[in-house]
Amino acid sequence: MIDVLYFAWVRERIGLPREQVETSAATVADLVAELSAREDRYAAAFADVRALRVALDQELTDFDAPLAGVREVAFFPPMTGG
Amino acid sequence: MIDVLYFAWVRERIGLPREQVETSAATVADLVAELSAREDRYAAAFADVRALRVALDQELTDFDAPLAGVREVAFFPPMTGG
Amino acid sequence: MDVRVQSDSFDAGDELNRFTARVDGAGAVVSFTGVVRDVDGGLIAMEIEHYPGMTQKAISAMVEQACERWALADVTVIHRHGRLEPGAQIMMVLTASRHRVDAFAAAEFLMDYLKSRAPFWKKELTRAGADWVEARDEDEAALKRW
Amino acid sequence: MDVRVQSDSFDAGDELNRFTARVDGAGAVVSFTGVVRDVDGGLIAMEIEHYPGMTQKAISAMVEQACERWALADVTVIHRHGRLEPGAQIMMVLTASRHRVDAFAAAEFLMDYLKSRAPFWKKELTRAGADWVEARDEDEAALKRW
Repeated sequence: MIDVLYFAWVRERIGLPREQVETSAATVADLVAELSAREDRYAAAFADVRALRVALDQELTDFDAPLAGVREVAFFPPMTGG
Repeated sequence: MIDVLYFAWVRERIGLPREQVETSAATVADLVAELSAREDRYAAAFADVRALRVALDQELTDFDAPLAGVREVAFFPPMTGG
Repeated sequence: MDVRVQSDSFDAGDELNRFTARVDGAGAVVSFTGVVRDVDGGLIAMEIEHYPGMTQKAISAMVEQACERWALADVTVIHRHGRLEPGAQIMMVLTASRHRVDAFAAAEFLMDYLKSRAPFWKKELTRAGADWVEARDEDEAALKRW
Repeated sequence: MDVRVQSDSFDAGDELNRFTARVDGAGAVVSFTGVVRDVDGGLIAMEIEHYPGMTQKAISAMVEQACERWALADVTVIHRHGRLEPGAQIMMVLTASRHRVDAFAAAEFLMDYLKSRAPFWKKELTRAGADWVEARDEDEAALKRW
């Protein structure tokens, strides 16, 4: 089980801020493919992963990063702080 | 008659903050030569003009600037504001 | 180092004075304050979402990087989240150093990183609706200079 | 534009708050505060001499240059003269802009020019005596980047 978090318009498009996911995905990209296959709202949110960022256990990383040992995955658009 | 002002160590070396000078010097350099010829304290203050700055009527300029029409000449070391 | 992520407002002047008193003798203190601005007219409020578990850690890591690169006496970063109206202060960065060049460079570095690498997202609420602020290419490009 | 040359102390926090309130909506406010620092230990006081007729004019000309180069909503420069003890605030520059890059650039530009082109001279008083602070080559060199 892995915690999956969504922020900003990713959260709005998917319709929830976080969920627990049972997955054997090896990488972030594999997890994205699994989620996208679930329902249209996921497919819409992940349609263009170049417009997204991902953090594993609260550290920014890439979509080809492995998920082994990871407890928390977060998906969000590019940040707009400051 | 021209007002001549001295600041910082130039003022201390010459021993006064300002004086009126009767001069027909054509340029700042000519005025420096006239003053240096007066007394040792002037010669000491003006020994190395590369270590000095000059302003005519409160605008920074060079030692070869003409004095025609100028009312106030100021000599001082490089500034150390901020 | 002092990193605060909060919904409460803060008093930028008080922060500057307390910071300056604390780094007594540092010589150079630089502050940056970001204010909600109503660029096109009609902004009702800005809503800032963040990633609670990550925000403090991400900002602290940026501050540590800055402290490795420049000779800093101290750094404070304050960043608000939640609903902010036009004129409200969003965030503040304070840097102190013996040298003005270091204090300026560190403040600019931190601002560039906060813009594009701290997990905050801004949404603008206008009478026409609500829109997520899009990241600007020039903000991403600004990171390349460091 | 607000340029003040004074012997009185000022409250940097108050100045920052009043400036930010005045430029409401500018988005980015940068401040630089210079503090008397006792680098080697033993500094009793700093004495700052200036050229009264020229100082205000010279600083105003620098601020005008900055306003031509960058999109600034407002600028304030405060510079003290006279006797200042360690920890005292010597000067402050405040810039406001819609863009953080402009606010930072203008503040750094003004600091570089104030250091080497505004008619102030610092003298350090220590138990060992009094010495004029010498201009640093790197301060002169800093002007070349503008």
